[in-house]
Amino acid sequence: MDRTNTVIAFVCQADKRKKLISSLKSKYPALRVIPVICIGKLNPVIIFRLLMKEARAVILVGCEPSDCHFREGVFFSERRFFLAKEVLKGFGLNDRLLNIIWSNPGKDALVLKQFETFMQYLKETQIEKGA
Amino acid sequence: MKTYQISKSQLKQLLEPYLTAETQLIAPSLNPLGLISFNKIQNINEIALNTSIPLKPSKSYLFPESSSLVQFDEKNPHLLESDISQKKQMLFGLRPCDLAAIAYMDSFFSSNISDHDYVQRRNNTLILGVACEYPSNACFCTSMGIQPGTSIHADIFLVPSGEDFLVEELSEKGQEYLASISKGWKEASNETLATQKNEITEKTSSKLIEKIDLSKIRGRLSETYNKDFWNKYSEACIVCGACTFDCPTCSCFDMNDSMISSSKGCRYRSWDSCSFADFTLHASSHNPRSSKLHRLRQRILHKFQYTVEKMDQWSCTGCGRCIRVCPVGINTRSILKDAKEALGE
Amino acid sequence: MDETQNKSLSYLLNPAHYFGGITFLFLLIQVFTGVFLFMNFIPYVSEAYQSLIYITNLLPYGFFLRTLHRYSAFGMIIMCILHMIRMYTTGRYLRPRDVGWVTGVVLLFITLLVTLTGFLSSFDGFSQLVLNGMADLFKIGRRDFQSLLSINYGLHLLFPILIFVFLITHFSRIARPKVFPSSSLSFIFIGIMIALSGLFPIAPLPDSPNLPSGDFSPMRLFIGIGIAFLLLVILALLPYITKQKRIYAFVDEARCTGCMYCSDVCPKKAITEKNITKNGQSFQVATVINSKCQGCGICVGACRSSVIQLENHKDEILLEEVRKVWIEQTL
Amino acid sequence: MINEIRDAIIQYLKSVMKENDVVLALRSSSTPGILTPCILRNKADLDQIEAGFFHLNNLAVYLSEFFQKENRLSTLQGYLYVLCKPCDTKAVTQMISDQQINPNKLKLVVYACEGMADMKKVKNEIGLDKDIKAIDLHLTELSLTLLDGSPLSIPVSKVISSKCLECNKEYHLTMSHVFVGDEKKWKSHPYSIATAENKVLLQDQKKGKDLFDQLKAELSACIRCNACRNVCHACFCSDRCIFDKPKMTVGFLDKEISPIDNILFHMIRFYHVAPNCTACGECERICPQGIPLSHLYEYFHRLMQESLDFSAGSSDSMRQAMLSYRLGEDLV
Repeated sequence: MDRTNTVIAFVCQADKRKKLISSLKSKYPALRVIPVICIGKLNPVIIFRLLMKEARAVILVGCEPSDCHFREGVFFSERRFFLAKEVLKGFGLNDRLLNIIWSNPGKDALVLKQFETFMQYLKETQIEKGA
Repeated sequence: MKTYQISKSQLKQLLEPYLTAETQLIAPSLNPLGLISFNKIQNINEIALNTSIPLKPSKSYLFPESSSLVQFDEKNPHLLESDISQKKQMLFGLRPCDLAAIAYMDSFFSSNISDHDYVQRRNNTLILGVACEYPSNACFCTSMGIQPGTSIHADIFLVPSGEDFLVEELSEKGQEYLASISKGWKEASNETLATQKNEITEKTSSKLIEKIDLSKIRGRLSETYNKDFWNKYSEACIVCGACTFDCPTCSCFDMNDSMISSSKGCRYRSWDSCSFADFTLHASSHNPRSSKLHRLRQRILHKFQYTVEKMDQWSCTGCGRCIRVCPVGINTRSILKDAKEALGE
Repeated sequence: MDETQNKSLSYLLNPAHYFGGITFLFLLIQVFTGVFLFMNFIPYVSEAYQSLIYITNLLPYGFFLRTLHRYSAFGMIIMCILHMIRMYTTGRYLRPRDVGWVTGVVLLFITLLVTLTGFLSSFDGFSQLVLNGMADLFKIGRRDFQSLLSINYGLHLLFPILIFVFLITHFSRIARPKVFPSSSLSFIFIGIMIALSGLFPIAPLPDSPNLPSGDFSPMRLFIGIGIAFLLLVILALLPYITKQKRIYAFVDEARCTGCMYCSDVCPKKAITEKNITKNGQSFQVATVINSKCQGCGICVGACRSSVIQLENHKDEILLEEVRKVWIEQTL
Repeated sequence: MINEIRDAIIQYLKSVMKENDVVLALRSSSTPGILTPCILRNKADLDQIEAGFFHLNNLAVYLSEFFQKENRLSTLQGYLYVLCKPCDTKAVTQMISDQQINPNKLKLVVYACEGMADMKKVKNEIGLDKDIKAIDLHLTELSLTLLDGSPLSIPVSKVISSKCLECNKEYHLTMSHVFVGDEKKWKSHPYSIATAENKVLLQDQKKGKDLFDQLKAELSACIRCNACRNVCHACFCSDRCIFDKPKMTVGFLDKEISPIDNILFHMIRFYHVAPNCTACGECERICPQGIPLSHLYEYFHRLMQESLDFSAGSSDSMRQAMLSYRLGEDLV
């Protein structure tokens, strides 16, 4: 298994979302699930390093901005991830490789569907990031 | 040692053998970003000889920016020796200041403890020097006792005279290489070579902006340790490291592990600079050279004092790159002049 | 217990998520049925029992209201206890959610008192026995304990108001209070209640209250209330007793540049600036107030030179986790 | 050579400088055409000050030395006068809003700047084989004497830096400052030939793979000398940078110098700098390898203005873009 086409999913631990996502591991061998307290904690510097070296795509699953346990914490990280995606675009990388899925307790089905479409997209597009 | 006189067309014959697949010819040429630099040459007419020396020295072909020394894998613990490219290479178009720098690097890397990585690359390299006719306004090689027209540190040394080149063999490697290709070349007498060399030396050193007589302060620079002329420069310095990375004799490196997985990785060595913040950072987070003054003074004293004490030679060849590259215009020559004045010379 | 329920029922139907909501639903049933009972109940010593008979025997659906009132009282207590157990098991009682826990315990205590006063004010056999006991204790004649009865009834009306007061603080501590259970769940529970009170109504009352024999010394009642109070006090102090493994952020002051990005971003305003002096010069650096910090780590995301880190969740460890997870897969 | 702006500045500073005030300005270094920042403490040295066409440096980066960093002079009793071009004032304002400088000990000396030289263009004019021995400005002509003594004169319009051609000749400062020179006359004829809005950037012409390949080729020349990081006023944690993390705490960013690591370095640097970059162009000017960093900072500067309508350095109280949010903007 070539390590550069792994997909790393950082999942916010609220509402036992980790179980939801890790149930997908059996379906996608390249998926790695890492629980974090809140995706606001993720410094995009780590995401850049992972995208350039360890992983092919990074998925962040976190609470919707209005629904985050830490109230306005995720608003700031929403702007940060926007800038992270723009930096990827500015450098010519495919900014869809950093995929952010907002979810809240009621939307588990929607989260799974977004996950599926993203993994499908990854299958079709071959690795063109030249990593 | 014989000397030949060859025309421009025969120069192609001299460089041709190194244009094959397994060998590479490195010479100054215009790079895509619009600067003159040492690049791999595809065909001969890319070479740009009539320019001042490239801003980035050819150091990265002998002592690369970062090279992986050892690869290791914890699961089956054996050290894979990283394969240094066995490519034979020719460095062409080096001026006397660069040649003296390579001589210093040779003595540095293969003195009592020889550096395997450097020595192997150096043995694969044939060095062709050229007399310098186009100095930059930062050059001060004459103050460091180097004549722009001649050098003894190359394998083969070319002296341009009008349209032709005088080719002088300086080492067995050069002689052996020339023997294999110099069929039908016209020999030239040593006198014409010597006069041509002196003529070039006069012409170029007249173009230099100034010549500083450093003989009196050789080895006495450490007395200027606490003088306050250093503040004038360290206040302007932004400790960036461009001067050290573009200096042909700066040989400091840093060792690190780049882990691919928690058990596999490689230990690589990459350039480091005494201006960087973590160059002398101790594990206790104490840094003996924390301020900019310490770092700037260390760079100058290493070049003009500590190598004189240890190896009895300057480790600066006056190529002027640190002056041309400095974003804030710190001039090593004016530091030396201030030091002379501070020592009362 | 939590995981299995999540898997079996979808999120909306799973009662475990709405214990609190169901308790509130029962409270509303109580208030709704209580208003009707209040209209027909006369709290005088002489007419109390008669009005009770009127409600259960004569008033159309009167017996239904009373049984519903009684059963949802039991339902409310059971759901409240289940809600507390779930909060305890999922660790939602620890600091900073302790205020919600304490008000919850107080609410439970008041509910118990309401049910007690409810039984006493119904003035049937059992309640008269207790009231007689109380009268002896307070040395007033057994006949005229009208004052006791009206106090009891008054309390029975006052306590629900108290409950609502505490509920306001209880709900305000939750970011998005799910006050009402999901519509499907509430219909289910109302249906159960109606079915129960329809199938097993309270037996119609005999004409005169049959006084059970023997005396009932109120001391046991007061001791019971005392013990319950003590238990609940211990329960209330639980979050402060348990040793909490809390995660704080901490700042490596040697490398902090004092730009205060972290304090702008902190949702709990737990980071302030502080001036430290090092060899004679004063710096501004960030510092974390541990009591306010909730360990969310959003400051870690905002810090440029990754100077602020959560205690044992450093960024470097995150990378090790990536590699560890990678190893697990290949083995 | 008469340079009336410089004399006006020196004359103003001489009149206003008190006992332990300090002046941060530029003076000539012995390399022709390049000025060296200097800290002048007494009136006698004021005559060394240079300004005008060769004022290339943005002195804002030294200010954090005065207030926050290790070897600082924050034991400064008097005032600090800083010689600023109008476009450098944005950098100072941004550093104040990032709490790297406290403005009450600071006084800016802004002057009527008619544009600055672009030494790369001067070098192209001379040719690669010759070099400058001395350089001077006579009104609209640059008069040079080359190494072999031959004189050469180049019109200023040929070597003025492209940044100045877009200068709309305005600046906004709330802190205490003084304007040397005739402000109305200076504002009367802005250059602004190519206004910033309709500038076509590399990211507009190329997308995806070939943009990545071009940037990768350019950035592979990078030797990671950190000059662009240390000269940038927005990269204010210069000696506590995430790339300088001491070995004991395992820094997760390697110091390897390879095309991929260079891209990672510049990606992270521009991610950090994008909100407070004022597009002063210093990083491209001083890059020893001549890497055209304007391809990157122009894109992020425009991005900040268009999508978050935040222009760095516009006000010293408003915090940078990443520290505020608007409800319902759902950017991602």
